[in-house]
Amino acid sequence: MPLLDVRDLSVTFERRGTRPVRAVDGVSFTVEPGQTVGLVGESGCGKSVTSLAIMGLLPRRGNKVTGEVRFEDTDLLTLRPKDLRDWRGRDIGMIFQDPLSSLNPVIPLGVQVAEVLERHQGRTRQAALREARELLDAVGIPDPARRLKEFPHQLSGGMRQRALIAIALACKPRLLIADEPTTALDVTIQAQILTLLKELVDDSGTALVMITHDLGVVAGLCDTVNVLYAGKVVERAYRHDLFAEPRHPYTHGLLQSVPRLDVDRGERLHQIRGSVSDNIPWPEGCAFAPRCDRLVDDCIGETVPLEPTFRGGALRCTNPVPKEVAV
Amino acid sequence: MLRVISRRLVQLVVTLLALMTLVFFWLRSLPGGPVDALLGERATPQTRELLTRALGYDQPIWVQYGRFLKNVVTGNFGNSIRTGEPVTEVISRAFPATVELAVAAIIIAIGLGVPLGYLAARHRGRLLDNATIIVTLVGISIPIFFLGYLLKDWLTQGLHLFPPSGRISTGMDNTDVTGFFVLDGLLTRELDASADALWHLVLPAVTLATIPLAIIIRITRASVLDVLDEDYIRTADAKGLRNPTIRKRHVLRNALLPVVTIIGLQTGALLAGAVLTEKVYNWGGLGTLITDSIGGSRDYPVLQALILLAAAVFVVVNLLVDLSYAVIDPRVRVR
Amino acid sequence: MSDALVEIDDLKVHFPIKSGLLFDRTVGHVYAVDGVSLTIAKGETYGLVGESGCGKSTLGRGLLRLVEPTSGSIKFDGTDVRALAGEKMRQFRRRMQMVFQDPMSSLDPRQSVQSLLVEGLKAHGLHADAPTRLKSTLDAVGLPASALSKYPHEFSGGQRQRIGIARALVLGPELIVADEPVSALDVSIQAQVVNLLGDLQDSLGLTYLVIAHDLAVIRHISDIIGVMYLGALVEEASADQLYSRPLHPYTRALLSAVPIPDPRVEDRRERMLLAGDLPSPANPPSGCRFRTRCPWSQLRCASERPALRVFDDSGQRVACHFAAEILSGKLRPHEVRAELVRPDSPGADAGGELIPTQPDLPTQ
Amino acid sequence: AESDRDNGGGEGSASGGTFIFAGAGDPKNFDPIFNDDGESFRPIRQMYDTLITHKPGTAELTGGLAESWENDASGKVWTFKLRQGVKFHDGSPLDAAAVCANFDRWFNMKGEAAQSQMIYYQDVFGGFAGSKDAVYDNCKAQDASTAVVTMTRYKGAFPGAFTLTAFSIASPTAMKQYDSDTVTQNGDSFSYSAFANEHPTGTGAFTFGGWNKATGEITLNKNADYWGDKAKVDKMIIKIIKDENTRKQELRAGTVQAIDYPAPADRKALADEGYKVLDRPAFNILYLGINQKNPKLKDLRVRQAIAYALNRAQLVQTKGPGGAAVADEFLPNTVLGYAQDVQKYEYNVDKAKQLLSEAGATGLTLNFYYPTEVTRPYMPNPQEIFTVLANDLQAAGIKVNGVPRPWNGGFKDDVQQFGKQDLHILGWTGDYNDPGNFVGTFFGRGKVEFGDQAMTEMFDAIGKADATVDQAAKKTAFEQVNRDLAAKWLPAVPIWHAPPALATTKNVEGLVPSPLTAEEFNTVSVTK
Amino acid sequence: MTRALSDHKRRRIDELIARTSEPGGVSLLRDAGRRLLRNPTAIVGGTIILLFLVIAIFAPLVAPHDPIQRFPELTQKLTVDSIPGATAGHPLGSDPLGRDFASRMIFGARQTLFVGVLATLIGLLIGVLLGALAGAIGGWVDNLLMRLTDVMLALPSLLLAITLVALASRSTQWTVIIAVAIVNVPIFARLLRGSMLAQRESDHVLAARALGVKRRDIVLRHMLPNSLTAVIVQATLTFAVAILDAAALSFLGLGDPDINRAEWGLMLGVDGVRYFEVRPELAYFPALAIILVALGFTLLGESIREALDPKNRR
Ligand SMILES: Nc1ncnc2c1ncn2[C@@H]1O[C@H](COP(=O)(O)OP(=O)(O)OP(=O)(O)O)[C@@H](O)[C@H]1O
Ligand SMILES: Nc1ncnc2c1ncn2[C@@H]1O[C@H](COP(=O)(O)OP(=O)(O)OP(=O)(O)O)[C@@H](O)[C@H]1O
Ligand SMILES: [Mg+2]
Ligand SMILES: [Mg+2]
Repeated sequence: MPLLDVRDLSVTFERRGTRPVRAVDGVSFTVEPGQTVGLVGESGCGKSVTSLAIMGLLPRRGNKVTGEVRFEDTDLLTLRPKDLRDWRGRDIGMIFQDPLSSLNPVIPLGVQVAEVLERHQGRTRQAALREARELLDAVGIPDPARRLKEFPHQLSGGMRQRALIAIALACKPRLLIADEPTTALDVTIQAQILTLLKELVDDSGTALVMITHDLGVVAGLCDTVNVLYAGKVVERAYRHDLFAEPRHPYTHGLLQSVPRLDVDRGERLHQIRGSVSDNIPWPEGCAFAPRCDRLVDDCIGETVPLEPTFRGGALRCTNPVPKEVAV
Repeated sequence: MLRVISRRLVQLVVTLLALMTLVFFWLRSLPGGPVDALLGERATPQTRELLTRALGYDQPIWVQYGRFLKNVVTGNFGNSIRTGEPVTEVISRAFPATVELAVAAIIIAIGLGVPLGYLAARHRGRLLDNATIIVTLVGISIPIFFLGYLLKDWLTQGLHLFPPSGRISTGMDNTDVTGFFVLDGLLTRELDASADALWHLVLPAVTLATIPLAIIIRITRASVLDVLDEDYIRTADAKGLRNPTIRKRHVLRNALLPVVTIIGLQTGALLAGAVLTEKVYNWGGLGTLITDSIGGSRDYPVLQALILLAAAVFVVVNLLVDLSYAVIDPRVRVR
Repeated sequence: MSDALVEIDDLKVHFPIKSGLLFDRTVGHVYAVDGVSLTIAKGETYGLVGESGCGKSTLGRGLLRLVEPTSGSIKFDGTDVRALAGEKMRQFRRRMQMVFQDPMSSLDPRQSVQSLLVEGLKAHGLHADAPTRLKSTLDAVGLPASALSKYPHEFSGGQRQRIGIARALVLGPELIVADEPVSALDVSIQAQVVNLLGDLQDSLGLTYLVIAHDLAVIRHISDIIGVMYLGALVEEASADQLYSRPLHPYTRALLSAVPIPDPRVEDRRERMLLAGDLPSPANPPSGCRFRTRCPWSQLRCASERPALRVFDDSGQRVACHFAAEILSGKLRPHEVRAELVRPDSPGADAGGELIPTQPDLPTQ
Repeated sequence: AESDRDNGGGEGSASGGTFIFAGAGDPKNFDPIFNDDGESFRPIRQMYDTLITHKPGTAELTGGLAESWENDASGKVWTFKLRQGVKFHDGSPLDAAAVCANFDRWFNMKGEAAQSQMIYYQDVFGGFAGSKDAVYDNCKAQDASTAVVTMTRYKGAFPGAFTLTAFSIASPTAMKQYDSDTVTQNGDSFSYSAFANEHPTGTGAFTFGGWNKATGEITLNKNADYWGDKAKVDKMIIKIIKDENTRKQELRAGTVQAIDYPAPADRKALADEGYKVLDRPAFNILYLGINQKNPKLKDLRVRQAIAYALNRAQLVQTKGPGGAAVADEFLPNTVLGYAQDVQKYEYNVDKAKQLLSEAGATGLTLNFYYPTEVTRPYMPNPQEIFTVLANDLQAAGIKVNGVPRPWNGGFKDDVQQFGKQDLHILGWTGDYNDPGNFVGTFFGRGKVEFGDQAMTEMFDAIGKADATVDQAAKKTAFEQVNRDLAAKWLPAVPIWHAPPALATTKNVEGLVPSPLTAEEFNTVSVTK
Repeated sequence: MTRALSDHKRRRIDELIARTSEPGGVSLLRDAGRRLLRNPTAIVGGTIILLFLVIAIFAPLVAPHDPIQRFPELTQKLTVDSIPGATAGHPLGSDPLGRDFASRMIFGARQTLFVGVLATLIGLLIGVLLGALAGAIGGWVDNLLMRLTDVMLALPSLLLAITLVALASRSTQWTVIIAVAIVNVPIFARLLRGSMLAQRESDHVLAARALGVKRRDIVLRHMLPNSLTAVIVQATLTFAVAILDAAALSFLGLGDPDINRAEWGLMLGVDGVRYFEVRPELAYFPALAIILVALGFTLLGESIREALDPKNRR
């Protein structure tokens, strides 16, 4: 049984005076215990909204969430907000993109780590602080005893992100959702954090949902990758399959358009026309159609279904890239 | 921190010196002035001449300025033209009255404003929120002296709920220890005097509190809304913390930061409001002193000292606010 | 290699840290750029990489004299740029232009594309043939003519960046300094802009100084790459050479940190993880600036600052005492204990203001 | 605290209770000679006595500390027969020596600072020791109860001026003890002695109980040894409330028992609610001054046109406080020398226009100065009065250019020092019953205020009338002066006599309003 | 390689693209204006102000009488302690001097607008000038000007106004206007300077510099326009404050000394308070008018601020 089973999750934002925005449109995927699943896609494609919907952290007003988010046997979406709080932090941890703004600037780091232990494990402040020190040590923050008393702004970006990880992992959750945890960081720091995440996940058996726009990041980390485009999953595959034989024109184009360090420099990069923001909300057919090189009549009109492929993968395309063309 | 304080204080002194010089020369260039003010309708030209010489106005302006500066540096602001007392005495008597009033007002403004602002933010878009917004808007738009006037007319005349004016009942034997009547009563165990003073304090304080209250409500509301949008609140939610914990630990403290700044800024407004409120309620504080020193009597020595005092109070209060800000916000503290 | 268009020699840009009782006085400096020398040949692209805060932008701005350099010389096509004054400098700007990182904030939100573009022409008295120039420029960057009447906020990120490029291009400059031109763009758009820059260079014979922190992008578009660390160049080589033979430990770490979108490569890759963070440029370490994070650091590194020297006849330059030893494997890496860095306290007790007391009246 | 709040009404007949009176302003100090304003004089009057005083509620003279007084034929020598057994509050006796000590103190006052603050002395006695203008010569104690004051010349102001509160007799012992003569200049003002501030010592019906400046309360205690009618209340508090509105509200709240100067607009409401509104007999004058520095105004016809143009009856009706009356002369009809048959200027616009055109002064534009930031007993609201008068003048074809000036911040300077105005409004409250105190003050000598320094005929007439020792002759002389002022000279247009009022709660008895605003409170009792 | 795409499908795509992208040429201000029109707060505020403006501009047409004329039929019944109420021809009755109160209320809109607008504009002008100088030149000019505003800001606004009025040897309507204006100078100067400085560091100004645009043009075309929005919002809010301050000065007896002038603040602060018991309308009407107008300006200012806030864009 999967640990997390997201079924047909849709999120629509509605605000008076504006037209409704369907930011997430029928997203389904599963996460097995201990597995690392990637959600990749460009800015605005609905990655964050998906993760927030899973956690029940979307703003209370102005949105409609449909579908199911099953965590083991429980549908998180049907839980009362109050009960959901018991799950968050204990069973599911979450890390956000901007490590500075995600930490409360006026509360010492120690308290911010300790409070989650106090909340879910009934620790006293003293015990929680002691444990927090170990946690900080575990995520590689030097001199943790002193850091406990310090405030977020006194730490560097990398350390803040480590602290956030420590908070998310404090109660040894079975699922960790990381929403672009390294985007705000420099490459050398990014490498540190990714390595750390990988080690922690490997050691604790925590399942990880990794959200990023960087295909390189998923390549080294994830077992399964979901590619999102305009609120929909357009392709899902095991990572080796995905990178070896991307079938969706979008995934394919994406992989071709990023310059790579490990291959010789080509003259020109492959490029995808237009931009994502051009077609949200896209009313009919495949949302990628206007940018697609492989556009055919069938792409417009009917909604294109997500068809399963081999090895648990899936594809949403009427005219996918033939297998031999990829590579 | 010490550096910052000393920096501010040096700036204050320079500012005050500049102000003083400005005021001095401006005053000397005006018609009327002390001579006029000291003489009634009955003065003969001889008396006028005598007085001009007695005050040294026949001397060159630089000599006068030098004397003035020397006096001020030694803490001597001269005598009030109106009452003949040393200015420092006049002011130090009025000062506690205004402070008492202002403190009461700010307590009301904060004590009501922060919770109301917070509630409005939590009920964003709903009835309570809209009602609060409308009330604060009207609070800001109403001429404060008129509000005071109405309150007084409604609550002290027909109903006799509150005394119409003054700080304490006439003839009430209050012992003057600190000049804060409510406090004096407590200090000397004269509880009835204390209660009486408190009773006199209610209406003026409410009047004076109107504008700061409205502003604090608005700021609190806006700032709570801002904080609720912050990433760290989302983090706190992601931790599964309970709502009250989030509210107390994460929302309130951050939301108070701008409120604290506003309180500092409101000291100025409070002083200005005090001028009007004190006039309405015959409250013997700095505000009354200001009106008395201008209307009719042109008591320039007092006025001069008052201007300096107002500036000093403003700067010092804001310094205090900054310091308290540093206590709340660690980002400021490090430096 | 053709002849040099830009020659920078020992350029320094130091920002004073000010504080004082009544009047501000300088209590320290941020050594944003601290002695950089480089040459950009005509028609070439020089790529500059480095971590955030290492002084890349400052170098670019110093070169264009958008910030006044503290010392050093800048020669542009034989002209001593630093000696130009006032009006002369202003007119000279036509020849060297800039493209900014954030396409939104670098475009005045109140001006239509047309007036954004014409402005530069007006400044240089070129607006006589504005219509033709605008048209050809828009064509060159691939925007429709209808864009002229629109405002920046009506465009997508990639299109905005095209406007930014058009603005630089319309004056017909020889050098374009592009400060992170693609970092703010989505991956799928990035390629469009990178290609555009390449195409323009081919058709117009432009010279570029491209600044980026993405090594892969830099490598793709640059002929020569300079790697910066804490205000100074630590290595410089041709794009292929740098990748195939990084000499400086920092370059190695940088290269090994870049994720590669290929699981097969990622799974087999050896990582060289750097400890700690970038030290504060207000208070740089003595000697070699990288020594606090360097796994090969030696005693000498603390006392003596390595100069950027030509390593061998490949023209590769490196600023490391032990580049040869590391390359040959004679020197083994050791554990580095990360040093604590306090990012928010440049110059330690430099003092400074408390937060301004008036939220709606911005002080300072 | 020992709350006195409740015995404010004076419940027991055994104790007289407390009488709380709301005054309108701060006193300066309590040394009579250094003061010149009503708010200072109010408490001073209760603590001190003058040699001669007024019959309650009138301006008629009667014996004060002196049981009787005599003037010799030359008018220069004044002999006072002092009351027996009068004691100062400090216990020292009031005798001729003490009286002379007071006169000598004034005359010999040292220092410009002190002298400059003796406004009434300067005015009445002309100058100090060494000055050739000095009126005072010497004072001799003929015996313990007879003081003889000799002047250098006759002055019409006497004996009225002996009633001036400024010339109250203070205890020489106390003055010596508390250093009464030290007046030191400090900055732009002066410091007074402990005598003036903390130990005022006179012979009055009340003794000084203290001045709480923080609450603005002056406490006076009953002087049980008073020589005259002993105070009916045990204690009197003068509570200073500057705002007329607040005074009224305090009266309604019952926290004070009497207020001074209720706003004219409130009189009716207060009376309707059962409060006693006590009108003082009019003893003041508001006038429209005309500055003859302006050549156009030198023409009598123009000045008369101005007088005709003013609808004073309507002004009195619409803006005059209760009991106000149109003034035809510059002194109230109770004062010696009031003529019944002066030329009256009834409101007549046509006449005004006609006079103007006769004088060739059509299209006249005048600068009309009026004070702001002030109310005076004779002028409760200068701005309104100005607006109405200006309106009248405009209607008669005189263009008015209103120039408002703050009372102390330019008005007095501009009007009395520099004479910048063409027209202005100003007035006067009489100090004692003497025509010289009215017309003499205004028109007895050349003043900048009225521009013309050369109206010698007027100055001489007034000077002569003032110097007349015989009262009957003096009366005739001043009647003529008043007739001439109205018909011939018209240096100003008298507007109204507007008595300021007092208001008390129902249970206050015995408060007799004084035309001179010189009420004595020993007769006041507060019943339950 | 790609299969053929039928013409009508191609057209459909273009259509869809056209539909999803905005029509061109919408400037930020227009955009803000649109948002403003959708905001009920702005509409309420705007309507109040519009009404007020119309009344102010057409006062002579709307008002039944001359506001300073005294009417015999009113003065006849007027005494110091009774003021006649509504009679034929005088719907609101008399004021304390026998003038038509209704006309005075109507002309009051004009006079009040005059005081508010002038005080704000003068303050704005001087403030903007100083702020722009400081922001554009920087260096010691900036230092000096900012110390100056420090001094001014150190005094509470009303106190500063009181002082200025007290220090003015002559008090006229202008004294009040100027005093209230000067109080606002440092606020505007600070505001503008602050945002100019922020602009100076911004990328688009840097871009203009890089283009070689002349300094004057940079200041005038880039820094000023972008800084002015904050100032405009502040100015709208300042109207309200200016009107209230003027009323407060009148109440303190330091206001416009010419009581012929029908200005609401003056009418409330002088007549309204003095004759409150005789005829409370004399206070209620001007007070209500002031509250309403102040409210209108505040609402408008707040909603303009909201509309201009980039956070709220789309
Ligand atoms: N609170 C909200 N109200 C309205 N629309 C929203 C809201 N939050 C997100 N959206 C819209 O939902 C879409 C998806 O947003 P989301 O934040 O999930 O993107 P993302 O994939 O995380 O992008 P990024 O990489 O920039 O973080 C966007 O078009 C965004 O505008
Ligand atoms: N105007 C300035 N005043 C003071 N310090 C500055 C200024 N501009 C830049 N700095 C400092 O100089 C250092 C180098 O900044 P620079 O912007 O050149 O870095 P960068 O390499 O471009 O970084 P990034 O990748 O974040 O853009 C930084 O520490 C920065 O804080
Ligand atoms: Mg996101
Ligand atoms: Mg940069």
